[in-house]
Amino acid sequence: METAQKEAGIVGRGNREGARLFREWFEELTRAAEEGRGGAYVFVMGSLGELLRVFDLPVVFPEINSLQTAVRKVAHEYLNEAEDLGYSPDICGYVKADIATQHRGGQLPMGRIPKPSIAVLTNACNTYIKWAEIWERMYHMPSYVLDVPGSRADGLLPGPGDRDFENDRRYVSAQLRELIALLEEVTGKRFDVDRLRETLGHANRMNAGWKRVLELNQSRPSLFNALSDGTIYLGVSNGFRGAAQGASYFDDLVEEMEYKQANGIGTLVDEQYRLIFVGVPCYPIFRRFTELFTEHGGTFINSTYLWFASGGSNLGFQYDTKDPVESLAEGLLLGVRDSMDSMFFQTRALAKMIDEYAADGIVFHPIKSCRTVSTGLADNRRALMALRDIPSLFVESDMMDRRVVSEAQLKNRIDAFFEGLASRRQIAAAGRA
Amino acid sequence: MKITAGIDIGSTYTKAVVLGEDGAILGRAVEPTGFRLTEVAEQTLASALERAGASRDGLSYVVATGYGRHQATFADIHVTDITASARGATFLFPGTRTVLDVGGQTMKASRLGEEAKVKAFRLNDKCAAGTGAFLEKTARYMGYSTEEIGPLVATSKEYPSISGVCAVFAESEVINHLSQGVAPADIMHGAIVSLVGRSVQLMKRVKMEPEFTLIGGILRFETMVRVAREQLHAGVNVPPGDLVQFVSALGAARLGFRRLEQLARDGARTEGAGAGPRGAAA
Amino acid sequence: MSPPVVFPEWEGRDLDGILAACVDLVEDTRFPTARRWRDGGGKIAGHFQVYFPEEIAHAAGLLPFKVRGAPIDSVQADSRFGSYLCSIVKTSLELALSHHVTFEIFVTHPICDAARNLAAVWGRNVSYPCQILYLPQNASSPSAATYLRGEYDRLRRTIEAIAGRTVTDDDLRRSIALFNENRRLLRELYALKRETPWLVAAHEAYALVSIGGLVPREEHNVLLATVLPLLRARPAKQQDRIRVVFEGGFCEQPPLDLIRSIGRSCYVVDDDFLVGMRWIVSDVPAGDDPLRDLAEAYLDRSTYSPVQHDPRKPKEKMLLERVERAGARAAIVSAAKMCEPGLEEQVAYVQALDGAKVPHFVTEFEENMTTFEQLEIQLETFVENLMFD
Amino acid sequence: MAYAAGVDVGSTQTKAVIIDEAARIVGRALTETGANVMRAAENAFREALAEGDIREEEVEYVVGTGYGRYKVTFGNTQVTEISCHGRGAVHMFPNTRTVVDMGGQDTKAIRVSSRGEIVDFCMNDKCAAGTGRFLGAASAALDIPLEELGPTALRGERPVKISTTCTVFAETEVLSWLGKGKKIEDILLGVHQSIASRSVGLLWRTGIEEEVTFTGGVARNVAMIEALERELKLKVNVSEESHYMGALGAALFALDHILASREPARAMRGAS
Repeated sequence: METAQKEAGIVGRGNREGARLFREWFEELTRAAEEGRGGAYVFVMGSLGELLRVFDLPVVFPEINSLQTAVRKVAHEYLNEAEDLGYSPDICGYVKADIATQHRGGQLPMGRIPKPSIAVLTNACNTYIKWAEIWERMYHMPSYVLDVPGSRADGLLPGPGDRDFENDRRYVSAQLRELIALLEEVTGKRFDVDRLRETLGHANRMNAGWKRVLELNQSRPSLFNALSDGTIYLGVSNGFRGAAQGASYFDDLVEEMEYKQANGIGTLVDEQYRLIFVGVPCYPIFRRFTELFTEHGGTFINSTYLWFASGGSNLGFQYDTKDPVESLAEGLLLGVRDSMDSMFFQTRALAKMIDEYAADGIVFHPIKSCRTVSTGLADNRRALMALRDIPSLFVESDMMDRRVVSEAQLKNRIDAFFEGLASRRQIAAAGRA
Repeated sequence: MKITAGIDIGSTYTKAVVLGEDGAILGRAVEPTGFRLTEVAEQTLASALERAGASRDGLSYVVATGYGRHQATFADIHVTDITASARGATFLFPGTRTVLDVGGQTMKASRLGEEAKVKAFRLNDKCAAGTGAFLEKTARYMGYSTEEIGPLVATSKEYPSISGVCAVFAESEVINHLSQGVAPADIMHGAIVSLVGRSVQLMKRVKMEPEFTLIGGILRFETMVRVAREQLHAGVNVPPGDLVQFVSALGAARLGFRRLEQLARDGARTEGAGAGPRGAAA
Repeated sequence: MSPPVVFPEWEGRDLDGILAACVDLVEDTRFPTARRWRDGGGKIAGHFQVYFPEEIAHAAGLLPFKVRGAPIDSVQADSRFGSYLCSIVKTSLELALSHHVTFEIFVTHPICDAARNLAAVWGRNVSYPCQILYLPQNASSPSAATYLRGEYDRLRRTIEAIAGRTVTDDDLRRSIALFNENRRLLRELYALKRETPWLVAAHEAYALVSIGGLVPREEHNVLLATVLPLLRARPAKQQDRIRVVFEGGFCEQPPLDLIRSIGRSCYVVDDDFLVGMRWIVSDVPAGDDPLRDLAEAYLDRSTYSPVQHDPRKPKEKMLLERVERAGARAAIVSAAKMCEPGLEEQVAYVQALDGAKVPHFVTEFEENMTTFEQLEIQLETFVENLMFD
Repeated sequence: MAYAAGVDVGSTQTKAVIIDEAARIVGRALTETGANVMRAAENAFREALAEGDIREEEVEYVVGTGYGRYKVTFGNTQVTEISCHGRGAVHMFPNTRTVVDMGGQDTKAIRVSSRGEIVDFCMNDKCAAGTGRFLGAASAALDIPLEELGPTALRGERPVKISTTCTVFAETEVLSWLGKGKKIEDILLGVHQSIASRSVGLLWRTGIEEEVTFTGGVARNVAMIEALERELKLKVNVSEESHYMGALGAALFALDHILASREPARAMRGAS
């Protein structure tokens, strides 16, 4: 009896609480919009929520807003509006949905977002920069491109103390100081270093929790679906970075996963195939896309999405609160570099993931909208196939544009992939017998 | 009376119009284009002249347009069918500000300024899911001829969404709908709505203004015009009767008069300035 | 030691012969100059569009070679990429996979998301080093120059290891002087295009600039110095054509036939073709710290493109200035198919041109297009409606 | 004697194959898919029965494949045409390791094991550019019957470069080359080479391992075979039954099922 109650309270809590936090976040954004307060527009790869919270700026993630229009099946209306304004069908769907959102006065299915007082972005995706330039023209507000140099080549990973790392670190840290001065100007508030220490502390708990949650999914059966559940956790890690609620959420999530592990509660009743997902989800048919796999007993145990879209939180980086600004610079540099590596130089990391998570298959999902994530996937797949003997599926669609998402086409390829997995398993079993 | 001729050499049909100074259409002719473009242009012009009761020598100016315009070597100048159809559309409907031309493979939208000058224009240079060929393919797939599309769609009240970008892939959407038991009339209706949606989008890209004039082979489908009226929330001009196919030729003939006026105005200058429209096409 | 001559074909010919030789070289997808350089024992630093500090490679004795795709089929490269991608990234890799060109190092830049992926893909498919040179995207930050100097120093060390020799500040200063001369000659060519466009056809000017990325700058300088006076003395008459600016050639290059086609009906009085070669707009001072001088010139004495963020250079205003400075009557706003930054910038360009009442038309191109019907219809319509009164 | 059947419901055509216990083809049929997918599947099946002079009750197991595989309502199960083409190709040419299937709206590259299981596969996702449908469009534009395209192209000497492989623009492009005075055979050679080169691009994605077997409706086109071989620098296998490869593969999976149900120890492959 008692265990049943405990189980009901814990299992699924991350999804419930995630949904609640998301609603609260949008209520707050709607309030800010209605009161005419401006927000900070930021992006998932290097959001700097830790710093923006110090200035009490509501954080707006246009990427998340845009993907929500797809999940809620209205993305095409937004995309059409932006295309009517002259934006090409061939550019990022997130950008277009946001442009339409701006033209609608910030109105979204989830609520209303405030106008930007400032945009803070990194170069982790170059489209971030083009996007911010659109806001600059629209609102004449400042945007700050915090330039974070990434890996120069595969495996070239200089660390603290190395001359090339230090050149990068000095650059990032100098920019952070420029950004702080700009934030003081925009908000009219003095920078309070103690509050930064506090937000960094929250982020430390979140980073540690995120890393642990990912590791826990190595369990068999796996505890959560990296594609469906994982995206909810990801939302919290972005929206509540540097906030106490975010830190507690991840403490609770670790507890939930540890409980599920201890009690052998898997995400699927009958886990047949453990899969890795590479790319960005297919949001226009988000739920159905996952079902196309779970119908065959396949579940996603990890994904590169949970790495790069968490801005490198997966590393579990711990800020040194004694030297907050310098440490934030180092964390940002390492985190954003890792995000980029998980897109461009992902091959060895994927091989490691296959081993650690005992994966049966890997799904590459390049999308029309995003060159950053998609351009190199075919070659990464080729390189990975040379390293590991594992079945893989390569399917293209989109994260926003249902015009290039064909469910029938996807299903056909996914079915064939599982037919291959099944026959492979039978041959292996026959070989053992 | 001075007369001019406009010849529109399209990829399937070649059309010629002989126009009088007073704006009266004196003769017109249409022939299948085939592969010998220069000959068919000559021949079509001859037929139109015959109907007008005029001779080749009586023509003051000949303007060629359309896909094979460069092959009409005997023409005085040649212009694109975007330029020509703008003049043709305003000839028929003087209030025209936006022209939409949907053909078999291409879709063109243009916005006009004063004196029918094309101010902005856009072509679908990408996938052709939004062209007439898409409708014909869909119909053919379901076993209907092009002529049957109109009456068929007239019976439809509802329609499914057909959103595929690729015309060929759109077919698999059609198959899906069919196998789910959607009526062919409704599917065809959906295909037309999708096509009109794309047209309207192209028109928005040139910053469309009323009045709207629709031209091109697509006008064979009556529903197209009705759906366009609905989506534009405005009236739509459609050339009457079989004038539909002569809009560009008519515009070209009209441009001939415009050109004659210009020549009269500054006769001396034109000699060396062949780099005008003619040079453009050299 | 003077480097071997890799482009002798133009020598001893008259102006038309020289220009024909240049056009031939630009259209030769076997890249004979790179071959000859290697056959002479030389090493090559291949660098992707848009800008690269070629002086650093040159100072180490390497041939800096501008990788800008080619009008070829990317059969093997297609299999390395997703479907929704510009052509230049694919054909550039195809050149490497099919051994059209071989380098000692390949460098690309974070100009766009496709280009950064290109370095990674290239690195997995060839045996020589491939790197990303992180040119700053926060160009107006006071810390950018110091950072970029450090990044250039890293590049210098990398190239030294490949060249097997040190690169001294004196070496760098000599290279800077040579490239200053090159930039000066290119500015002269562009002045000629602007002031007397009937003396040089659009595609001829393009070819003259373009071969700079294929031959040693020493040779390019001699060629330009020879050609410029010949062009000025050309017996050509001014014709009644529209003066236009072409925007959209900063990365992927339109086929020469397309430029030829535009040149038949318009005078292209300014453009952004291969803008990286003309990125730095005035002489780089060769001072005590040449790397810093180069870094500062990149940031502070430079033109614009959709792939560099610098609030000091609002791109649409820069375009209006370009149109005005060139005395152009109209603009052709183009972009390579599937080029994300180019297509995004088009919207801002169009708004600005509309606002300034500059006639323009918007189009897309691809480097390996072979039929130009669509473009010609647009171009003709555009010209007709500007000239018809 | 028991029989097994495979019914391949494609976007334009529906094929049915019936095999005996020794996996010999005893009946086959091809019909247009048309508007009624279910009826097309039934018709093809019945025609194949008639050809083999077999009664419906004699067919123990039916596998549906192709886009309309779920519309084979009389079928016992469904297998994707990707698995079926792989299986059929290995049956016909046991050394097959790579299959290229060129159909109406997709081209597939499939890598298979010696037992016909799918190791890897790729298909064109973006659009139907460069698929067999392009040939249909070229045939319409030039007014040359589909069967004569290949032989005509083989007479070409200087292929033109086709820059769009978009099926709907095919007509415009082909006509524009005609307008420039190019010979029909050179245009058609260019068309074949451009499709072959796109298909080989897809094959590179899965990796190319010998032997290569070419299946699907387009495999009967001699010029396409030659263009593929040129691009691949390899000989490719082409079966007389290339058109029926998907249906044959489906029938083989059905036969697996029949045999497996007789000896419970032997598990059925693939189609679980």
